[in-house]
Amino acid sequence: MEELNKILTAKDFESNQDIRWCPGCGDFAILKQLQMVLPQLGIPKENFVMVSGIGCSSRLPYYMNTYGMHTIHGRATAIASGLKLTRPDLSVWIITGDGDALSIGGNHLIHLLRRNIDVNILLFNNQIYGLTKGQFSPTSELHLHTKSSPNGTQDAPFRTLSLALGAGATFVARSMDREAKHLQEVLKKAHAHTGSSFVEIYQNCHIFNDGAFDKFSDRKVRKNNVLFVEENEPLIFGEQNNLGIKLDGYKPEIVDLSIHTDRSQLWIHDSTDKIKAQILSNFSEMGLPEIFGIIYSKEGLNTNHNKLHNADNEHIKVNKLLQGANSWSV
Amino acid sequence: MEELNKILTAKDFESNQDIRWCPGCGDFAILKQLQMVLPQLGIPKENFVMVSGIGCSSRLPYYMNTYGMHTIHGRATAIASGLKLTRPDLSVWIITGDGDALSIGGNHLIHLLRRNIDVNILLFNNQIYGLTKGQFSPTSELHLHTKSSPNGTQDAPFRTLSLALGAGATFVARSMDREAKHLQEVLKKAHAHTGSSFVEIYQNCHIFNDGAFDKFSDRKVRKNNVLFVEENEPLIFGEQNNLGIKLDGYKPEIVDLSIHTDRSQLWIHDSTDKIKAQILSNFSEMGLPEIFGIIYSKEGLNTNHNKLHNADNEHIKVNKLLQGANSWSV
Amino acid sequence: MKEEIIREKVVIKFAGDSGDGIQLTGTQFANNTALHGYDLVTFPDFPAEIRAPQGTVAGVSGYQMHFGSVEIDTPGDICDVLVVMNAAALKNNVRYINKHTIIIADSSGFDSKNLKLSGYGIEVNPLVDIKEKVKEVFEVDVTKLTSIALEQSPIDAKDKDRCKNMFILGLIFWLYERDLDDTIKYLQDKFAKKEAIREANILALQKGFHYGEITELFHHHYKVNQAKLLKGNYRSINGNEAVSMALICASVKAKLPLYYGTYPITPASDILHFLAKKENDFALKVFQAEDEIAAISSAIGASFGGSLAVCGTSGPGMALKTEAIGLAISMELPLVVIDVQRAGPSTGMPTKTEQADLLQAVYGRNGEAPLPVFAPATPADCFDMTYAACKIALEHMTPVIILSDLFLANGTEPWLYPSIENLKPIQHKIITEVIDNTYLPYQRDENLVRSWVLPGTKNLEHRLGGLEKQDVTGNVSYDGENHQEMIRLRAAKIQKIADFIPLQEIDLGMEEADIAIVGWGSTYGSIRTVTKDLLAKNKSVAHIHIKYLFPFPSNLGTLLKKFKKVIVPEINNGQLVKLIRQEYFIDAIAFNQIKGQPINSSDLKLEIEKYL
Amino acid sequence: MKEEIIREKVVIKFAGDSGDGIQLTGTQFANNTALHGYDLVTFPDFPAEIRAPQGTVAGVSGYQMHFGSVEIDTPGDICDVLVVMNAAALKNNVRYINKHTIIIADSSGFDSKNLKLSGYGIEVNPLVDIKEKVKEVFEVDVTKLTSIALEQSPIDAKDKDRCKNMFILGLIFWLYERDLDDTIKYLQDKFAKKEAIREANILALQKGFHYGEITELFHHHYKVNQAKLLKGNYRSINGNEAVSMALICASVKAKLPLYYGTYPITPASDILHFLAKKENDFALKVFQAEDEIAAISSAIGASFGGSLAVCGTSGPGMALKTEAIGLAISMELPLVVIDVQRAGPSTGMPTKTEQADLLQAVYGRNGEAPLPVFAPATPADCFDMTYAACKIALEHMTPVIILSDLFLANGTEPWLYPSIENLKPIQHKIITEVIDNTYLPYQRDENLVRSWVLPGTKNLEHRLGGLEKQDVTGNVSYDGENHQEMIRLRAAKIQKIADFIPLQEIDLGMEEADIAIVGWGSTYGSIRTVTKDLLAKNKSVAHIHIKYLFPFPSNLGTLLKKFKKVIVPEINNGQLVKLIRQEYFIDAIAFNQIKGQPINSSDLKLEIEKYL
Ligand SMILES: Cc1ncc(C[n+]2csc(CCOP(=O)(O)OP(=O)(O)O)c2C)c(N)n1
Ligand SMILES: Cc1ncc(C[n+]2csc(CCOP(=O)(O)OP(=O)(O)O)c2C)c(N)n1
Ligand code: SF4
Ligand code: SF4
Ligand SMILES: [Mg+2]
Ligand SMILES: [Mg+2]
Repeated sequence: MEELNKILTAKDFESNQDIRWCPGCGDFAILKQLQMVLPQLGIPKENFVMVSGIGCSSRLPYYMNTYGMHTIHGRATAIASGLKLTRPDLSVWIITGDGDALSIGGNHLIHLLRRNIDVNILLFNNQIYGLTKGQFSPTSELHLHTKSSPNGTQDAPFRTLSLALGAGATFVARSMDREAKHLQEVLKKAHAHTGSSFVEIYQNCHIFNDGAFDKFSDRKVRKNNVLFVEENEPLIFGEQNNLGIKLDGYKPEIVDLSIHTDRSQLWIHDSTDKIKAQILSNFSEMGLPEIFGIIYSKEGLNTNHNKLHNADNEHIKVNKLLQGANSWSV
Repeated sequence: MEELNKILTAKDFESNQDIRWCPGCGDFAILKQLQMVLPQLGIPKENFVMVSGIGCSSRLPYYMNTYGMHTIHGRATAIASGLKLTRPDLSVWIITGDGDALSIGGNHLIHLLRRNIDVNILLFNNQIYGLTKGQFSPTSELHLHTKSSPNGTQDAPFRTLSLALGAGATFVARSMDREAKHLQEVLKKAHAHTGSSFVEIYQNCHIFNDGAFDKFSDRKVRKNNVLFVEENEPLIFGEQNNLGIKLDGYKPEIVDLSIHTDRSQLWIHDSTDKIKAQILSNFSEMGLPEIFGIIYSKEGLNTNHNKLHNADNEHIKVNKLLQGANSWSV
Repeated sequence: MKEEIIREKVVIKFAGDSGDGIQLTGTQFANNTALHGYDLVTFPDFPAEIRAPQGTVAGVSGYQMHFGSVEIDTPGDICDVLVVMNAAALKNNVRYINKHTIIIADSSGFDSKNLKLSGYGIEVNPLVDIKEKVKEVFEVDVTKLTSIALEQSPIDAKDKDRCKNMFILGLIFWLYERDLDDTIKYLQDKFAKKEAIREANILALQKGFHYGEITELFHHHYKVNQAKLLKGNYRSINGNEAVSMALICASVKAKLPLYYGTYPITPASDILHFLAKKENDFALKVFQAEDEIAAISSAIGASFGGSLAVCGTSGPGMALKTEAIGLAISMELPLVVIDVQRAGPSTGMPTKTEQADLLQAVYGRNGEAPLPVFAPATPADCFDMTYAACKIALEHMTPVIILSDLFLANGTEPWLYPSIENLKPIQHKIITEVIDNTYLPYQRDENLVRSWVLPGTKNLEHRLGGLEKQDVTGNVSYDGENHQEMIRLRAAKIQKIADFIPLQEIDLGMEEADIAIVGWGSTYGSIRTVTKDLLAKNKSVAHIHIKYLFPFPSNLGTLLKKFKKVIVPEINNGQLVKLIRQEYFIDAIAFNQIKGQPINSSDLKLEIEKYL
Repeated sequence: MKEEIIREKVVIKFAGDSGDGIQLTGTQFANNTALHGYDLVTFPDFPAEIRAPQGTVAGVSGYQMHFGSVEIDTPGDICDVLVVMNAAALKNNVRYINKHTIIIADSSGFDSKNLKLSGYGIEVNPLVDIKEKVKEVFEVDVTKLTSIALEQSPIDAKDKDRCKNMFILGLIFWLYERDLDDTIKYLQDKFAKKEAIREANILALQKGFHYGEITELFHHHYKVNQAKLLKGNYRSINGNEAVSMALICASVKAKLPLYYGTYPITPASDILHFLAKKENDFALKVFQAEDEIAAISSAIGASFGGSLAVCGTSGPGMALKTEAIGLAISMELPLVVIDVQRAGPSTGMPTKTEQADLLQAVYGRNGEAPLPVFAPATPADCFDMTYAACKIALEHMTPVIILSDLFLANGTEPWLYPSIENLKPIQHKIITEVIDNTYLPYQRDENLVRSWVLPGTKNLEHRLGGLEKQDVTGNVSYDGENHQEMIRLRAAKIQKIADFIPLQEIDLGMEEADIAIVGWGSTYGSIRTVTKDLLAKNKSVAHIHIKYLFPFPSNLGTLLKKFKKVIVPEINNGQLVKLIRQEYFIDAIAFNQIKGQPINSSDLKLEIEKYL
């Protein structure tokens, strides 16, 4: 009994399996933040389930001392759907990669988002296939040279957040392996949201795609390349937070705050505004900084129908069913 | 030889198979418009290929006297991709339904749009599974009662155009079975666009989902519910074209033109503007009229690599390949 | 009063445009037949197209029924009475008639328009040409007679025309000495709110009946005595209904929620439709997924969560599920996979029956991935075998495949239905605690079955996966010896199930007969009919029907070896026959007929006689 | 100068951390061995994880090689020389040593840190304990010796440490009397732009060699005489390279563009990597699809368009392709499907070998869907069998499945490579016109093969689909008789291919021996070794290796019946044995070893001897 009142810590969420990621892999940091956050959610440990597909990232459930399923490539989203629909009492976390979720698993992902089933999706995006040793993925930047694209890729990558919004996602966010605090906050908000919470996490694979995110993490340049949105706060970035974003009609523009000191006309972040969210998801295409944080969050239809076993007069009902409308006796 | 110079007519595109759609099905009208348009494209008949999956709509290739493949459920997009990548000289048309393209085939569709392979996708959207006799589809309106949803559906449908834009489509349009002229125009523009042209065609299934589109086709009400966008023209609709749309910042608003006669501030349609396209694709969600026409059209990366068989010194190359770098003799 | 002829059994078929309400007419006559205590088997056959062009052969819808005072096993090969509403219907059914057949034709369906559409052409009059091929042809201008009958009715011409089928039904009721009460009651309910339509239909029905009485047309009518069925409560049922009800019963009995994840496909969709209607009555979740892969994947998730998880499909969908089935085998989770087979390969003929997915079910997975495969023999048997599949899945922690087919799914027969109390108990493997809280997911009981721990259970957190597992602990292992042992264990666990299924019995005939006719699935009726005929002629034959196809019943080999010859009729190119040859080293002979229909009994009989 | 010992053949294995450059060391020694005209077989085995934690058993990477003056068939069961860079490497390989083994160990890899990580624990010194199990243990502090050797070098300590493998390689080169020239040349190319690194590596290599010369450690070194290989031009090749080159050759020979649609999966990905590099040199399109279903679907599209269409994958991906394979069978389009098998079921052990997808390949589809299934026996044979598969696919208008496996894919052997001119011609079925322009897509030639008309061909417009087709015309047909006939034709067409494949020959031994050891795929080497041994002992055995698994060679049945006993060793639970039993009614016996590795020859020999 005193078990129950025992306060959970990150330690409680560490499994006894030794971790098989490459030393230095960004996955370690994400695992750590997850182990930090879950104990803070006030949910009994046994009610967490981690569901993953196949990939380096998808190995994560083995390292969490919770219930978990390490399934088949691309299907974690579909498997988690069946689990959550029948067990709404559980806190279900989908652990997936850019290949797992967006290549082979793309269809299940967009349908999960459309149905808005109440699960949390953590997409470890390293823009590469790690486990299979370095082929390009649907999020690999154009012209990336990989084992399977010796001359550079030829196809435009998915803009993950735009795709999620297009599919009807009700919670869309982005964070990064290196941003411990930010990642923790995002994970908590994802959990708090009822409905499918889609979180893209940039993760460095230093073996097959090292430095893919340096422009967002490298101290020297990052401040000009990333913009962290905060609810009800103006969009500001830059070396000394000297740059802001304002909307000219529907067109975002950079304003130099050292010149235009009046911040009142800056874009104030409102994560419930779908159109604004869509504009934000296009930022990188428009040569604007990459957006991190909760880009969109709005409660939608909740498709979890608690179907607890109602035993009352079931036998009568089933016998009536068996008899049907036109029975006869001999 | 005079064969060659013979001008093609719709008749030339009719196959000898008798058509097996329900009398009155919207598919007939679409087939007819297609047979009208293809002869006008100045392409030899033998260079057209219709590729379909499975569904009532997917029967269309049998009725076209062109090359055609009636394949398996959901895979027409993937099959057509392989065909076009190896035969860029062909004009490839994908014929698919809302179940075929968006349910089982959703992943291949979004990847085709991402890759922007130069094919035309005609999605016959009747918001129902016709061939399997009336189950709901991913585009069925919420709460629709069908054989598989006796209590009404519980999931939000895909907003097809938003999904296509989110996937990175470079040409996104909508038309309707009843709009012969409009449909013809859209088909021509789809053909003219290099890259994947995505055309959603509302199609009435009067057996299992009759009247799904009455609000857009019924003479009495349609004018207030549909808005046909024309390049460089203001957004106007309504009984006597008395209503217009203007943008208040990024928020579309209806203006009553009988009061505000100044049309200069109306939204002028620019199909190359991605943000505007995304706003248009959300119209119905915002209680604004449904958009028909070319919503977005912009040339993107062209991923067709003409790989004609280059026979020159192939034998030398292949023999060098066979020998490799470290050969030895015994 | 016409002369009365006594018949032991009768095959009657209604055929007409899919618009003619043939299926309704058929079901009404079938229900009435059942209620009168006859034994019967029905076989509706729908056109491939939703609404194929009126009057064309492609648009013909049929409802065949075989009933009698004796046991009935098949819908019958040849019609005693064939009712055709138009020329196309006749053309489509000539292969089911012979010189004993009586044809009742709606002459208005043979006008030049219909003759053209049917492909006969206007030069010929098929009703005349057919005469010497059959016993009698009765031409009745049903259209005209119906419209006359309904002169007074306020409803419009189109609706009046729709009453034709009731006129015909009335006529046939008279022919077989039935009364109209049930059908009238049915019409009253169906059109409760539409008085005019209701009255018109009832009137047409009655007029048809009277027409039989008064007309000079028929020289006599037919009497069939009641069948001596086992005492008890009956209803008529088709295979898809039986499957659906068995799933609900198993879930109630096991006290586990039922989860049905599926994607629509002919001929399995009706299971989805049936269960969707019951979602509010039971602890039941129905999920129409985006495809078959998502359907089975979601079911695996539901199974991990503690539901009786089921997914149903047909051939093409089955092909898509193979990878996920492998995962369920590796995770050793309970799962029921229903394959309502149809004619392949590929899309094939979705509205025709076949039993060619057997080897796919037994072998069609990557790696060594054994699982039990069961197959029902009749529509009602779909209930028993589905219930058995659920029981084995839950008690042995394994996916199970059920092979039904289109003929079983749509065909009906009287069913001595059970009550939930009388069904075998189901003991699932769920545990909620272990000694000193160290849970070993792959520790096995005496039947090599592991336990089932549901998320939410305190202290028993564990992970399952598709990678090879260390014996007992379930931790990931790449050790070669362990891998070999796990493959052995997974196989042995499935083999052990042979101890929990009934021994193979002989259906008809005696052990040590010269010939054993060995079948599986929906060929049951045809084989039984043939065996009866031959036994009646004192031929030394027996009928053995295998419902448990993997693992086989433990006595099957010894049993089969007692016969001089083993002949295996299948609606495929020889699949069960391969399993028997390789498993028991018996030189079994295949008889294959693959025409999208039940095997024709007379053809089968000829074949067997070759070996007698 | 040390004493020289002559050996006929040697098994040597390098093992260490995946970071230690073991694979490079191995390949260098293998290339050198090949260039010196020995016969050899190599078998790299990678750890499951990309970079498993340093020093752990999970992180051990190995490269085993068997070479000699006589024909070499397997990588060998037991090592004559085992080189271990750390404790984990030793632990991971104890099962490959016996009292004849010499172990060369980098003592610095046995410090307490490594002992802990390896799981031995710091209490024990495995190098001591192992001594009585083997012939000799040589401890060399490679780390220290290398750093001393490179004292002068400007590169940093980490890079110096990376040169360890070259030191070891040099040492082994000395042990087997090799020269360093090729490797030095290789290093010069590899590090052309990095002088310091280059020089350091070369220096380490030379120091290793000198260390062998000067040290008192080794009492002798070994000489192996050259092998008497057939005259001709050789290169070393692994199975995935052989497959890739065969595809290019077939496309060049058939004068058709090559299309390779795939999705990455171990161990098939290297085919993708190989072909992607060649995309600019040939009429070749490589497409990395979003999944395996898209991969094969796109290949079907490319095939319709006139390419030699190919898709490669492994078990789990194979499962996903089954539905689309059915479509290709129904459309009767040429297609080559490559399954590089790995250990299953489900995800199984992706880095271990197995041959358990045979029955899936032969039977794993809905409906009656037959196709040819071929399997190469050795890495080099992957070329011949892949080329044969392309030829059959194109000349008989059918999909063909090739069953390779991880062992073949990664293993290498010397290959007497052909020149394109000497390859069999390939006659595809493309036609561009027909008399009076009425094209009948399903009209067949004397071999029951239909013609291939490509879009763009004037006047021959036609549609293909997955619904059942009317014979000859290919129009959609639901007719039962036609369906049965089409199923017969599709099956007969595949059977006919038996007339176009070589008759089954006996690999070793004589007809009418007591025992035929019958294998397929990568068990070739193990069976051959065992058969040789037994024949040397005048035992009455023969080795028959089946490369054409469906349809079987037409003489296979009669051939097998000549033997008293047929024993079938497989790396699965008995799959080929089932096909033989059921097809030829021969009471064949299974021997199954499923440990993620080639069958152990000594185990197999023991088994065979039981029956002698
Ligand atoms: C059906 C199937 N196809 C292919 C594979 C091989 N495979 C395993 S993981 C993977 C991609 C992994 O990429 P991602 O999802 O981005 O995960 P990461 O390793 O980068 O974390 C692939 C192609 C598989 N296991 N199963
Ligand atoms: C693998 C597979 N799953 C399911 C089916 C059954 N099926 C055929 S068409 C169809 C859906 C058709 O809907 P849609 O694409 O909207 O076409 P429509 O008939 O409405 O034009 C389904 C579920 C199939 N043929 N193959
Ligand atoms: S390969 Fe990349 S993603 Fe995978 S574990 Fe190593 S670093 Fe991480
Ligand atoms: S069912 Fe609907 S979609 Fe299909 S043919 Fe009939 S009307 Fe058209
Ligand atoms: Mg990745
Ligand atoms: Mg539809």
